[in-house]
Amino acid sequence: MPTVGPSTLDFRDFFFVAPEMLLAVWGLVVLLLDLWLARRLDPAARRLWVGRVALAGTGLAFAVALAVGLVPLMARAYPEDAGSWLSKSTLDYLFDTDPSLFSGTLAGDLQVGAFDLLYIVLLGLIVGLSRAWSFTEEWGEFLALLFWATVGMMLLSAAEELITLFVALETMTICLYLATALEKTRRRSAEAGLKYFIYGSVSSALFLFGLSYVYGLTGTTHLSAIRRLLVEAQQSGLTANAAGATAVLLILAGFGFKIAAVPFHQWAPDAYEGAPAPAAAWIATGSKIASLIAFMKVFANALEPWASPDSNVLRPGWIGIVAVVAAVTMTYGNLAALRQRNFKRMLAYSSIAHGGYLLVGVIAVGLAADVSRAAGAVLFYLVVYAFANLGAFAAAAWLARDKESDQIDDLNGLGRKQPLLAICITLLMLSLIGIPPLGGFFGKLYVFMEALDERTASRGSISLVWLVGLALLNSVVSAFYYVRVLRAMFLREPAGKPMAAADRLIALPILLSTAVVVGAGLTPDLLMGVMQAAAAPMLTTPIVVHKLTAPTPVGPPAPKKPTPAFQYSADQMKKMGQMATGGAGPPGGGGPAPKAKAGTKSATPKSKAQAPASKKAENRP
Amino acid sequence: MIINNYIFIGLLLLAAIAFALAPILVARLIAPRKRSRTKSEPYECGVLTLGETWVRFRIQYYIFALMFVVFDVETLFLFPWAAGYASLGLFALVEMVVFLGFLLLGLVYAWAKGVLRWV
Amino acid sequence: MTAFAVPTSWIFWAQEQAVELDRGLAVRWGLWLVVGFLAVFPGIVAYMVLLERKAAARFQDRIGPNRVGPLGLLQPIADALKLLTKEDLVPRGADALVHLAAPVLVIVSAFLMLAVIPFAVGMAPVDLPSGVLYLIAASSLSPLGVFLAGWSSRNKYSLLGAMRAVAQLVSYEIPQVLSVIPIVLWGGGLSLVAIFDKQADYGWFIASPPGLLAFLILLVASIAELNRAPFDIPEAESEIVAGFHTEYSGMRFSLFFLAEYLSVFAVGCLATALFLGGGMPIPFARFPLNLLDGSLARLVVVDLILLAVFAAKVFSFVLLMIWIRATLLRLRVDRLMNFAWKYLTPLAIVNILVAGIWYECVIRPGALTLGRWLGGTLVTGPMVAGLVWLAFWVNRREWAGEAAGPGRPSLEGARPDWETPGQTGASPQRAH
Amino acid sequence: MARILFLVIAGVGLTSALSTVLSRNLVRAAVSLAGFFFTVACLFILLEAEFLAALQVLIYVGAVSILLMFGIMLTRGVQGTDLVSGPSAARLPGIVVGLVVFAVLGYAIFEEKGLRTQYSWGALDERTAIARGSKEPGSPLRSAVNNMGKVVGVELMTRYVIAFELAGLLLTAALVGAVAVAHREEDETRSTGSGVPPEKPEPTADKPNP
Amino acid sequence: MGSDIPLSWFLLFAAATFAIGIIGVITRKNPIAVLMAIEIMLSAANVNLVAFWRYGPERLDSGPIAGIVLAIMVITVAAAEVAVGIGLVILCYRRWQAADVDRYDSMAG
Repeated sequence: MPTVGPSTLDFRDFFFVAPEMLLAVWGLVVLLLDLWLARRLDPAARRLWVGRVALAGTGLAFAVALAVGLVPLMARAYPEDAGSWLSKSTLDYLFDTDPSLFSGTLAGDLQVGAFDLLYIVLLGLIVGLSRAWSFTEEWGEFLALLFWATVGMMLLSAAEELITLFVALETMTICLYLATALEKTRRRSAEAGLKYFIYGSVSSALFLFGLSYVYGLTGTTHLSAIRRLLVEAQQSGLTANAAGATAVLLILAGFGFKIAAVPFHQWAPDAYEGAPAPAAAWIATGSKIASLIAFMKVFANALEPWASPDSNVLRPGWIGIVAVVAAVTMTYGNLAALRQRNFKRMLAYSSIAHGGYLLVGVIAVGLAADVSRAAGAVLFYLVVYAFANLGAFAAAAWLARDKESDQIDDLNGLGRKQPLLAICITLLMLSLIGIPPLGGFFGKLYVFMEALDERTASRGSISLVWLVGLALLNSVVSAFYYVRVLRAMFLREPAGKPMAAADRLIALPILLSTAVVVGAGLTPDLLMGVMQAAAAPMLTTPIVVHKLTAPTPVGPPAPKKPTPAFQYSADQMKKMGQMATGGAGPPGGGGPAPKAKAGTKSATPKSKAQAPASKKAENRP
Repeated sequence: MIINNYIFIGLLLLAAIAFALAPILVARLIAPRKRSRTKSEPYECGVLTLGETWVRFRIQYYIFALMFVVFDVETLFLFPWAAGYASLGLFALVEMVVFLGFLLLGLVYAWAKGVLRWV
Repeated sequence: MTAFAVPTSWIFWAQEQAVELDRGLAVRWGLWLVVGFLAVFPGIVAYMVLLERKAAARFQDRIGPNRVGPLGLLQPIADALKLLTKEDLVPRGADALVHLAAPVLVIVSAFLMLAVIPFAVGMAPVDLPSGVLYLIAASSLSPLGVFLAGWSSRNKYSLLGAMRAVAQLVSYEIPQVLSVIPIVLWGGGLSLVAIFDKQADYGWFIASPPGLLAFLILLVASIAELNRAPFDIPEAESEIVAGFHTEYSGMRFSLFFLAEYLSVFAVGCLATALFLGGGMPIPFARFPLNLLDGSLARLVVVDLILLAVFAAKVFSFVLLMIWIRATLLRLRVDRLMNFAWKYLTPLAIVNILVAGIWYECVIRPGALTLGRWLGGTLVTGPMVAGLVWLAFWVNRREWAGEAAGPGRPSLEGARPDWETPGQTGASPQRAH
Repeated sequence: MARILFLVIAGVGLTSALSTVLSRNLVRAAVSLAGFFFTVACLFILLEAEFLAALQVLIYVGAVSILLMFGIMLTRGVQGTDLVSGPSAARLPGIVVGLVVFAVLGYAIFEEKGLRTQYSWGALDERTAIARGSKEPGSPLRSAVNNMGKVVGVELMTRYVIAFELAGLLLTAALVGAVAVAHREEDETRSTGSGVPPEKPEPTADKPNP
Repeated sequence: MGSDIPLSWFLLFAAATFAIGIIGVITRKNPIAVLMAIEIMLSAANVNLVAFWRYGPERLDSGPIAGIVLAIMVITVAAAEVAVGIGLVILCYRRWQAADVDRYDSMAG
């Protein structure tokens, strides 16, 4: 019997989406405030005020994201006194460590909560950074587009279903196209925007065509359902499928563009250089994190049966192609970065190279026996990479503000003038290379260890040793262009216009990023533990169709955005129930995916460490 | 079947095209046809055409076309909502308030920005 | 899915939803196509032209055409013959194919709109499950035709006229579409026959505050969509030569003329079918429909009544259009565009939400009772009034005539809305 | 009979797509693009998705082609001829890549080992039949085909509500961003038209509105 | 009514249109022409989705109409993309006085 869509939805799911809703609404607030102030204040005062309101918005969103994260944890930790406060069904609802929201289209697990916080922190830093100097007149629009791009990123990394994933991807990229082109006083910003747009649209068309073939093969758009159908097909001995191969290639093209993997990277250098520094920072960090998480979800969760070589969809499975792309991306990124004079273009090629390293991590996830550890390693690497890149772009912004140019040589003599910030930038550069005491090293260490893990290698017939070797070689090569920045800062004499003192707005991102990078270096297992716990539920969210559950008012403090709590009269509920059966055809046939972890859904919360392992074993065929 | 209805629409389309072309063909037969250079000049109220017809237009044409596309796509979501509202509860109205709120504020933005003026 | 599928299927008007392409359906379609679309409707439209000229004359206290035939009744035929014998010019360098395709596209758009209107029980030419959306899609083809007409005649002024005409058509198509949405909401579906049945149960949709506002928005937007009366900037005589059909002469020009009147008729049918309970004489009564008991004679009688009432409503709608054309002045171009985006579109959007509230008050609880209707009116009436007042209040500065706000340029120094090469803008001309 | 109809529509569609890609004059390319969108709408009707067909005509033929033509007018002037881009160097590789892609996709469609155990796409000749004319609510597919507007409305509001609200946000962002990008501040520094190709008259100075 | 149209015919039409779109994207230099080619590619994907919705088995994990909802989202995204694309092209045209991609070469390397 086909599963009938819920004729109504469970309003508590909006509780988990509160940060996104707040950011979307706050984007409008900033936009209209900027227009209102445009007639009253001169541009500089207007920029500071609107910037302050935007920062307040990110602070609020941080608080809401924290609340969304903590309320389920506290309910699980103290079920007794929470019980007095929340209704029984709400308690059950909150105990689900891997809730599938809106009938399977979104995930609400720890990974989504953790990365929502990460996006909001990064957004706060970038908004602070963009207050440093006036690079555009459309000030409110620029901030609003950054806010809406963040909403797109948060929903992209939480999407468990191809339709929501596609719309979130497009929201994010369209906001970033426009943010790139807003620096209208410079010609290259318009050119960067148009090139980014054309490449982006072509690759989203390829991506969509791949999605249509996946929909054709499996008939559904939910990632878990696709996985279940592919596993069924594989068990019935049917593996090789040319349509599956073309779908994999086309989807890889779409994601390849977002991660700036080699065949689709031409836009990255121009976009990073042309875009205003804060927009370039958000493209380099936020867009890459969200795209990579979605990449992992689609390839390591939905298309996982086609991953390993024995699936011979195309001889080595998608692992083979991604391995080749990773190798070429790494080497091209590093070699091209060697001859860059422009700081932002160098950062662009370095982010392409880091895209290559991350793809190695995704291969490890595809092949790994213990998926949560491998995925945790990739998430760890992403967090450290994001903060390191953000600090680097803050330095680029500082350069653009004071010296109106992006050349690396303009950093000359920074060591003498601003020793503290120069040291921080050095630490960031060293972390990007992967020098031991810093977070970057541990990121690469975990990822490459996962790739070399003997169980992974044995499971797939291709050994990843050559790939890890190439990655290490690339890390060494990358040292040369990062060091050039250090040489400019410390060994060169300051030339031309001296760099003005970096005020709080530019210093904060650099200092905070250095703190995170150094902290991740000193206590890697703390961050790795969190990331591994976050990664556990990431790849297994089942489809749960919420039947009409009595939406009694939710006990815990309603977050800033009041979720619409409706009281239904008894007969109205009966009528809707009757309409649900009548209106949308008989109740569904195939039934929602068997809950992968029926075991854990019990009144008493099991300890988290034990639950994922058992769940993972069930899923692995 | 659904397609039956649309066969009629197809026939109607052909009939409409025939209805439009028939008089033109008839006019071609019985109307006088005296070709001459001056008659086929583009009509310029008697003034000879100044330079090639090269003219660039102001930006408000693009902005009005853009507003039209965005609000036309908005109706794309309004029609299914309106059609299916009977079997949905009051929550559908709240969702539509949020959706229309966003787009209305987009219109307010364009209005306050001053781009809606046909200067 | 008409509620009155009459069992005897051989009746020409009988409506079988999904019938194989057999003889009955083929004959029915043939009748509709030949009699309906190629004879009756053009006849109605031809005599509408005459009606317009007569009525406009009456408003200006003169008689209007009465030379040809008794009381001028043969005037349309005379016009047709004259146009047939006029020379049909195509300017040099024009894109011949597109130049011909533009008027055809506009005519086709008007014809397609009539294919789905339920004139009476079972008398809808074809009942599409997504009828309203088909109507809106058909009416959205005409701006494309207008633009192609302007561009293909390779004439600077006609292109400029076409761009302005399309900008106006496009701006007024949004309120027109948005004002139809409350009807779909209350009709519970997109099929016009379902809407007809719903209006039989719940009374005419115009008899509700949001319905009334929606009807007025549709009326104003349709007048602008047809380039008539206060909104006929593109065809105004004093405007840029003759707008987008400068280079059209003879029969091609008359096609545009014919298409305009055909769309007036089509919009009249649309408004009657959606708002005025098409064919139902008394707003809240089911009068002719309760006579139906399946026998053919009853059906014919009921259909005749419905057709007569439908024709009367369309006739009054067209008269209203003619009346407006004869009395109102032409709006300045920026006032015209402002009116679309700053009055009609916001009103139409918020009206949809008020319509949702009306649905919850009146239609959701079940059958229509006076108490529910009054309750709905009391709830939504002040809302609608408040909305209209708010729309005018927000634009109050414009009414006061002075430049709106310090930062904005007043309209005196306005530029011509194009820059020809070499013109350094020395003499700022008045905006026209 | 349906097959003949399909072949006619597909033929017209492919020729108009080709003429969009190859024709020199941009406005004629836009006209054939509008024709292509209309043929795609007819294909949707053949697939009994007539709600989508009406939307396709309304949005693509009604709005997108008008916007494209305005875009052409705003950047090319009256003729709309593609003055600048002569026969581009990348013409041959482009056609080769296109043919390769078509060959790969063709093979993928007709490859006999379909994913679903019993048939692949190539062998699928009959569409899942929906009982004709019967009134009682049959399978969801039939209710989806018969009154698609209603079913899409219910699905959009319940299952895909996040995609729906996000689409609203996407439209607002596109509107706000495009207006911000296209809006010209009065005191904006005017870029001098350097390196303007000869066949155009001397660059017209961008006069900011007063 | 003649036998039904086989699914593969629709898929072939979509594949051919997709290929034409790719040819258009690669060979045309004018950004608006590239934009039109991208619209052709997106419409090809739409035809695919609706064909799979109609011919596919009634596998309903994602509701009876997932293909159509995705097609509607594609129409929305395509319209938003054209709106943004034309805006960017006009901005570039105003900045560069020429509207074709090869001439924009201010950023080298």
